[in-house]
Amino acid sequence: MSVPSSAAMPELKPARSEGQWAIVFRRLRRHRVAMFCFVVLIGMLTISALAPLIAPFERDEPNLRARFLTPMSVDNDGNLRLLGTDHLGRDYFTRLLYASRVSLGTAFFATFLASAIGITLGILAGFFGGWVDVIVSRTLEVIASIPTLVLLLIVVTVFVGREEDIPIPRFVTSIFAGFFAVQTREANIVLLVNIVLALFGWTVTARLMRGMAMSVREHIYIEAARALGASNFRILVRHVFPNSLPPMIVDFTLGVNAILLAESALSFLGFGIQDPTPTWGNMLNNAQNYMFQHPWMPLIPAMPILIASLAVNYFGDGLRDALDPRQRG
Amino acid sequence: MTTFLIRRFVQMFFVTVVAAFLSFILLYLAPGGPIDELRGAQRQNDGMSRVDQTDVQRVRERFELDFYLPFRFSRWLIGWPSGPIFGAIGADWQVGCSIPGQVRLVYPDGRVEIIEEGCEVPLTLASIEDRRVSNGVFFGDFGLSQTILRDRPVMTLIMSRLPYTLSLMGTSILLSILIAVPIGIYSAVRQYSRFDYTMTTIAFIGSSLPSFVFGIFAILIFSILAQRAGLPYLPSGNASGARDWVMPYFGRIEAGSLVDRGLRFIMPVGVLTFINIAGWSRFIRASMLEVLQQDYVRTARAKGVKERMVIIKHALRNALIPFITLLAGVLAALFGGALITEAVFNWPGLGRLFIDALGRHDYNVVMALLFVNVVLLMIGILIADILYTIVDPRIRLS
Amino acid sequence: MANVNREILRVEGLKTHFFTDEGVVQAVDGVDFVLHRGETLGIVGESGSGKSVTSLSLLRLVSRPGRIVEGQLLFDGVDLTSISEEQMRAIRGDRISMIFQQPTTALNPVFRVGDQIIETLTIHQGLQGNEAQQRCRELLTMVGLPDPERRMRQYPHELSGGQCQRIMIAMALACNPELLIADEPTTALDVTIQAQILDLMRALREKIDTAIILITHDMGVVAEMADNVIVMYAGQVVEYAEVKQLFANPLHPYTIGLLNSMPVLGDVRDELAVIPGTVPSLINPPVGCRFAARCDRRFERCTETPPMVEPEQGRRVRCWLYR
Amino acid sequence: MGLLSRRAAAFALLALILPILAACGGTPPAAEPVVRETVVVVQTAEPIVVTATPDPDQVVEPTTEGEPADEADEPAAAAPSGAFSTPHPILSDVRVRHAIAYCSNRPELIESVYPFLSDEQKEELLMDTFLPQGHWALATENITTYPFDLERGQELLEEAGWTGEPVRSNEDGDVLALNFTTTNAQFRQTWGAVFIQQMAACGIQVIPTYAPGSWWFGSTTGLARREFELGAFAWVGQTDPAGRTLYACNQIPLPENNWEGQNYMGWCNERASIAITAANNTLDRDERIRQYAIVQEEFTRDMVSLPLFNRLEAYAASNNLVNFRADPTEYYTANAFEWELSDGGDTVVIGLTQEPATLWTLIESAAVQRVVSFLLGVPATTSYTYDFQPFGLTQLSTIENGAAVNEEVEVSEGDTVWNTDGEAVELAPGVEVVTADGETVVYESGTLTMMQLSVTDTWVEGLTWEDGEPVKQADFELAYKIDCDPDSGAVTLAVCRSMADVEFHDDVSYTVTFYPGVQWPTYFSGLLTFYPSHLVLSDGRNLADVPASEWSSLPEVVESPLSSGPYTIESWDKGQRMTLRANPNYFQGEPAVSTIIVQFVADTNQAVAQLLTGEIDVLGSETLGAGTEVEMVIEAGEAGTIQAFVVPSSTWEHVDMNLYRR
Repeated sequence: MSVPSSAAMPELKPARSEGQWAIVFRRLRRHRVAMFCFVVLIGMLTISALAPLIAPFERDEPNLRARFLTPMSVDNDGNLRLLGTDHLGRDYFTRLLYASRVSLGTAFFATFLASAIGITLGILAGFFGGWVDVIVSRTLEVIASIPTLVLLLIVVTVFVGREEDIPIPRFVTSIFAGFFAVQTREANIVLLVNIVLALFGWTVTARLMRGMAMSVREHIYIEAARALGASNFRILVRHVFPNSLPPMIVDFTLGVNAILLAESALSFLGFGIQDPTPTWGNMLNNAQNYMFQHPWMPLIPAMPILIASLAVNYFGDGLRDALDPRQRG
Repeated sequence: MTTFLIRRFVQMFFVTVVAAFLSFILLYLAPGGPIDELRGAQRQNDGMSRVDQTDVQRVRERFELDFYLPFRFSRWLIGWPSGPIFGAIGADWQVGCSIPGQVRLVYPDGRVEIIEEGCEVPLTLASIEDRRVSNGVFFGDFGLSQTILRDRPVMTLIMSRLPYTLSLMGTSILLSILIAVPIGIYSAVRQYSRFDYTMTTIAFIGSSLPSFVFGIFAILIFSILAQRAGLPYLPSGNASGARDWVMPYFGRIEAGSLVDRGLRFIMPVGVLTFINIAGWSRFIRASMLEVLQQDYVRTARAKGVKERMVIIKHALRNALIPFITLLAGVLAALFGGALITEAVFNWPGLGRLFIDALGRHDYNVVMALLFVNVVLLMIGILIADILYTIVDPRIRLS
Repeated sequence: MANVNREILRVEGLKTHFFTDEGVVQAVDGVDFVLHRGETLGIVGESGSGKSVTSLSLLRLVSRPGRIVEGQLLFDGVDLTSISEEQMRAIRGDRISMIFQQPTTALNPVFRVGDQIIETLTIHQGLQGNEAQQRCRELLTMVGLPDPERRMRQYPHELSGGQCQRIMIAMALACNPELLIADEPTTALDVTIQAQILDLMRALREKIDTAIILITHDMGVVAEMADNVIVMYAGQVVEYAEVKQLFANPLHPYTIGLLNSMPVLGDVRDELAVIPGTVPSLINPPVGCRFAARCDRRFERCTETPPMVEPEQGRRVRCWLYR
Repeated sequence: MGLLSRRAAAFALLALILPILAACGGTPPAAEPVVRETVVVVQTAEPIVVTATPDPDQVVEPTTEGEPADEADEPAAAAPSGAFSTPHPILSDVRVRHAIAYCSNRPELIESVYPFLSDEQKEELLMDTFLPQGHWALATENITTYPFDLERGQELLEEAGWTGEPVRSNEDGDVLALNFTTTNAQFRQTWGAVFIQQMAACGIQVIPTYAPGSWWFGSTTGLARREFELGAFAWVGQTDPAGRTLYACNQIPLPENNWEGQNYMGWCNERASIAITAANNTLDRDERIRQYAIVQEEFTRDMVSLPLFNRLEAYAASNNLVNFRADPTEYYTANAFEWELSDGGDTVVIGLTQEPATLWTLIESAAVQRVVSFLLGVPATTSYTYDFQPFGLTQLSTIENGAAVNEEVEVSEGDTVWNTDGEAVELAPGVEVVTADGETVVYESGTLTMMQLSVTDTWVEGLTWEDGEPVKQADFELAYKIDCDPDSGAVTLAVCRSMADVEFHDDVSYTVTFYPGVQWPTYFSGLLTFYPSHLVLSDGRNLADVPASEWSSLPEVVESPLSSGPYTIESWDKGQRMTLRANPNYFQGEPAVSTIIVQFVADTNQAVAQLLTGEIDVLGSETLGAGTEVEMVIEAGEAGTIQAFVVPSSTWEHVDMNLYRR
């Protein structure tokens, strides 16, 4: 006795001719702050990708006669030091460029890895339930019950210095070295830190995904799909995963932020990726040793961390708004 | 309810033991440690302090390194094995190795290598009868500190730091809640207002830099630079002054007085609160936004409920439900302290103790702190679950 | 018009727009009607036609970014658009109350239903304690909930959808409102419960002399309940008629379409006749007749904006066909 | 539930085991037939000399100057058996090592870490051998020096067959690239970066690894396993040069000897090896100087370890503190009883990075503990400026002044002697000892002539405890009893075990007679100490009656010990500070500064901040370190905010070159 209408849609939703993603993109495009931040992020990624081309100096080239130069000063050879120099007279601007590659690369790669682990385990746990769920959930609880920083500390102490013993295929290391613009030898430890961060960063994603998968499982169309003879795997890939994607994307942006910070915190405690491989975190940590004499120093590496992190946060925020089905317009 | 509690306790028990065992293994796996330190001390020695096998053995004994790991763990956990069972059974059962055996491997190509393998002198139940052993963590005995406060009970050590961590964390958590909740609410109610944008930016900045950055900049600005400028300044660290000091315009401040302690409290609490507010206000805001869109809020308005009451009574109560999950960790945080902030401000709390213990291989102290942390976290989660059922009638413990 | 002096609500030129990033959504774009005491007015239309926004506008509950941009809402001679928020609040729940579509979500999950009813009584009538409890029990009994004592102590999730809707009705009627707005009160319920709720509402209408605005997309409900009907399409009123007239002789092609899509008992058609197309975007509504694109009787004139005409006494339609 | 949890545990364990397996090295050794022999465990941490000493003929450093080494081309042929027998393809060539030495500009390295020093000051830090400038055993003749000489270095490399730009390579196309391993301390990273640049200027590619100290100095990792090509670290120089375990042939860590020894380079120069052993087997200072000269001559010629420079140490004290004394080989609190405050103040606050674990000196040797213990006790001697001065003793108990006697004694089978492993054993066939004429022999039968040392320490009169009780003979007896009891928790008992007899004469003196063969180089610096035998514990027991095993947990011993030093413990707020008051009964008179507060500040930045804001008066080198803070302290000193003391420390940086590959 009712008029067939698009009852499930909110009142003012305009024509549904657009796909859901198109709507999201349209909304996101109009979110000015988010778009600005997106542009900033892309800009940072581009610059970091082009680091070797842009960098005015050698990454590790010290100049003992040009130490602690303040930004915009000119060194004894008449070269402009855009952002000054560090305690060895290495060019801050150059190192920041290379560092952005490692830091951003790590942030994105480790988060990606963590998300992959978290999504897989979360889906498996939520979808199959039973003993799979128990294993995943308990592992999660155990990992989550020990403070992350502590775990990281212990694990990094165990492995750093032995990274050559870790059986990572050479080609992986080479790819990494290329990706992060570091020497192959340095790539080992970068990769290690990435893996460690990922191994302890998946719990939130997994928990979220587990919940999503459970609710999606209950959803009617899964039943329908199963009735049509779809295999478990097919259901997972075709239904559960896409439906859980939007919150995952938001979670991803949060993860990127968290890893950026975790990397710096590790460096602060003297672990993590080591000089001379520059990262924003270890540059910041080095700089803070000199802050009483040169208070501007920690600001230089802190800025990109702040900017990248703000951009990621704002972008994630905008994305969340855009993905929110209740959001009007 | 009872079944739930029983099941939960069993679960908590297993998670706690597994987590403890895992940390235990990791801890002993970490490089460094007493034997390394001993050998380090021996480096380039003058002969008089030379360390020989019996010295090594004594250190191994003191740190219980001569036990096999599972026994070491069970001694820590329940104080067993502490000798032959009922004084007689299993006197020759091997639970460890006093002196590891050495095996010389001769390879066909003539290479020779000596490796440690097997056991030269086994550690039997009978031989550990005289050893000092704690009653086991399970019975509330955390044993003795090994390096931080050598041979004194870990409990003494923890109790000496606990008040500082509790006051620091308690105050900052309380302040954070008191500030973050209204900010979150107001941001949500006035979504996209100038206030909201400002708060969002501040919150993002708070979560965009590692905490030590705020700490060192606070010290730089409020202590060093302020003092250099002759302005009233905040002491850079410690929980109380070692002696009286003079603050410009205010005069003499007595060491250990309330004013002294209060001034030293400001920066660490401020930094921690700032960071907490950053995260929590966003959380409350998101949760509140979600709730404000709910039908029952509209119903409340349609009933003629005052807007203030709509927010405070109808929306907030619902918005705070997910916040409970966040607060589940508070109990553990209260105890665990803030690792980095305590270190930066030289706050004599448990967080700093933890880092110190980790660095100096005081396994008993590290494990005690980790263990209590895990237990408190579990309790926190349990309380949160129970709290849920109180706050949200839809949830039942089953 | 016999009951001129019994007029309770006069809506004139109501326009409620939503100011979104994408543009101004003209959700309600010129709605006029008059409502008398004791009268039941049905508002029908598809989703997105603006009927719910109209009802929320009456209570000034349109949330940002929407706002009433034009028009008068004369309630008992007072223009609701010009009074203060505090005055408006005093009217809500007291003289005008509302029932929502999803009874289960419209009740606050963390409070006992009794308390939620009593809250209304406390706000508007100052009832407290036993007095309020007593009144609450009466209300629950009135809406046909047995064992009111127990119900009062229950939480919404412990009740079925129908029971929740009864609670909602009890809450809405707590202060004997002069106007009751029911926004799809039965949509979320299953069919047997729907009938019960409608019966209840009918019974209560007899009992307390209140005007009702019944918003629904269900023509059956309208037929059963309403005295007069407004058909809305794309933010505008396209037809106004007495209910019998409307069913007997619908004028606007959209109304005709709506009626055709209504299943008839005993009819075993696989599919109902569906009006092709969708409601147009309200950001840039089409020039001329807004229904033109979907109308099977459109002609050149439809590109011009049709005025409201009154082809018969008490009957209005917005269509060039009746010019 | 139980079952499921077991599964969870198994899963967790699996997750844990995987990385462990990974850490243990991916590739297990090929499954070759291996002969297993069980080795008798040697009771010392010294190398297994008899069974595992590499044959000198095979392992002796194969090259001398002017004789090019071609092992790089045919390593297999020249390889003796055993691990680390493959000469390093690059570093085994002495010309390359010399080139590295010539290519390194050490003043520039110093400049990188201590830019504020004048050229003369930098000169003072430079080291040419393994002894610092001014050390009594430093050789000046016959040693090879390596001033910075880029051309010379490049010539040597060309000569050795390494050519090309920018990175040299040899005929086979092998690149002249070396791994450089050190700790991640910023100080090392700083000069490391410059070192890498200097090598690059010579065409040597140096690839750095900055590992955590826990790995680099771990007992089974890094340095101890010789996992490096070029490795940088520091030794702490001492008044006694020692050095046998660093440079003797039998001190090369190898898998064959269970990695004993500290000759990480694998340097076996027979002449040097004999000389260093001899130098450490005599108490005659002239003879020692002679032997050390030989070692230094060979050491610098072979250039297996490039000495760089002494570090700087900084101390800071507030302006009003008078008589603060900073010294490379003595703690700054050693003269705390002489401190005064020029502005009439009464309190000095000392900042310490760490809290002492205990105040019982016997069981703890950390620097922070020593800093505090100087305030609470009377040391027998002080060790300012690389030498010893009597303090609690009336004089150094040397052979020269007759306080000690080193006599030849005849020993025969059954006598207890001190063997070369540092054990007191009964003389029996097979025991290896050093005879009176300095030769190492394996005893077979008959009698041997060995040196026997006996030392009489005489303490000053008038030592009293804080409660006014004078120090007496029973106090020394108690200290001897406790300190030499294995249950006390003492780190090492080597000295105790070497004592054949102790005779107490009166309240201030005693004679210690060692076993034949014991020749401690620092025998004269006081052998025993004293404990308050009159102390009654809170539980009513007498301290003298408490067994040694309980001492480490007695608050009266470890937390608030009875002081005989210039200060007494008033309170100890765990984790925060210790408050000490001047001791009126101190034998040198009551100190001028009435209160010393020891404040524990873990974080260096925080410590510096407290120094700058005037919360802390004194920061020692253990807090200020050798790195970035030194400059800060100097600047503050120049600005007049504080008194800055910068002294060359006894710690010296060097680069070891591993001559062999595994």
